[in-house]
Amino acid sequence: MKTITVRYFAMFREHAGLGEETLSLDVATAKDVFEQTRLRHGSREPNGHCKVAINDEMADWSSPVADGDTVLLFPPVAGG
Amino acid sequence: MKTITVRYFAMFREHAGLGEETLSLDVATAKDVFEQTRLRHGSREPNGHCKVAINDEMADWSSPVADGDTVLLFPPVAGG
Amino acid sequence: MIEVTATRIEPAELQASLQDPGAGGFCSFEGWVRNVNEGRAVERLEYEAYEPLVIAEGEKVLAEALAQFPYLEARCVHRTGLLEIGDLAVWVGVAAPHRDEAFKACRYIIDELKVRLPIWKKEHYVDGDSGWVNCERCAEHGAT
Amino acid sequence: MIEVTATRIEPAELQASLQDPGAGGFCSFEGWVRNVNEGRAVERLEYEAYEPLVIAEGEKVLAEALAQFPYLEARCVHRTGLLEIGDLAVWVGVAAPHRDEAFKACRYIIDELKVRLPIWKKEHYVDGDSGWVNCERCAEHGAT
Repeated sequence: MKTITVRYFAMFREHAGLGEETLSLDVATAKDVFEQTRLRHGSREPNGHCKVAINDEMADWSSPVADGDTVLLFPPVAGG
Repeated sequence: MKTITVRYFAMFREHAGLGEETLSLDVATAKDVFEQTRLRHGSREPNGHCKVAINDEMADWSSPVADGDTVLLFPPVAGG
Repeated sequence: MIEVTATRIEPAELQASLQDPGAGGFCSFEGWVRNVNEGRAVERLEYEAYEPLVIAEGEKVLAEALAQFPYLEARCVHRTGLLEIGDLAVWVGVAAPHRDEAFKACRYIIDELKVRLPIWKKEHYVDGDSGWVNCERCAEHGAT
Repeated sequence: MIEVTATRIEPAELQASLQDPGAGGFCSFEGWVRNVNEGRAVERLEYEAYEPLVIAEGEKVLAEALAQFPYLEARCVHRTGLLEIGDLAVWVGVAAPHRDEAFKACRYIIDELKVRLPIWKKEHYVDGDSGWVNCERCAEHGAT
């Protein structure tokens, strides 16, 4: 198990009812974090529209997560 | 012979030393006016870079000129 | 240089900061809050941004534009918070020796910013409903 | 709407006049007096315009842009007289529902204005010389 801080943004934050939580998760990649927090963020699966960052660096869904990492889950962006 | 008022702009006006003059010319087209005023405007021949207007309407070099017309000779434009 | 601000964007000041004696062309783009989106009447918009990564990713976009279209100076500012119809949501300005680079760099920057920066837009509709732009689409994808 | 002016162009006022609740994208282009042209150091510029045909031909250009890239509002102003380095020589602004039309219409307008409007530019060089831009090229063509 790894201690992972998960941050939710925009639609995900509203669905979760909180912006951040620290969880004990059995995860290897960013995608695992996304899947295991589904009930929180409410999105069915990571697809091309969603993005992820680890410790304030943009990452891929296949990026590994380590104990103590902060994983930021971004719903589809819509700037401008 | 036709009475034609010729107007010179920018480089042509500076070369002619005047902005406008009324001449008696034996001309059929705008091109003829351009050619017969060469010594005034100083350009060797009408080419794609120069433009002409007749009575404040953009025209072609082949446009006919009538007695009493005003022909405007434009050196290459360079706006912006 | 890219910034995020919760207060009104002032184009005149931004633009003045891009003045350069070698610049012959300046192109700017402004995103204004429109009164309609995908057929629904919009009352106001709310922008949320995750600033650390807006800045980091935005600087990458500016560097990419510079590598392709050698400009002299470029700046971008994105608003957050509640915006009304007609308000300025994003400003991009590019000064370059010639207009071709200015237009192309400006277009590249806004196109990339819109799809890469962690910024989200919630529309508040005239009918009282509201929704995160594109998120509905995300959910649809997720469902299939 | 196109105008010719012998006094300073004020972008903020022009832009404010293009505000439209249906506009989501605004693109502007500004031509600034550059300190160098074709390798020569420029001290200042002088613009001459034949206003009646600048207006007539300019309105044609705006109508052509509208036919291709449905914009909501567009304006253009061109300076005449003596301009210093950094001064604003021409301003084009386009407000449109989306950014694609705004960029394309703005680019079309400035590209056409530069080659179709009866406006001439005389450069005064740092070395004391001066010359009408492009006219040298015209004379060269005439000679061959």
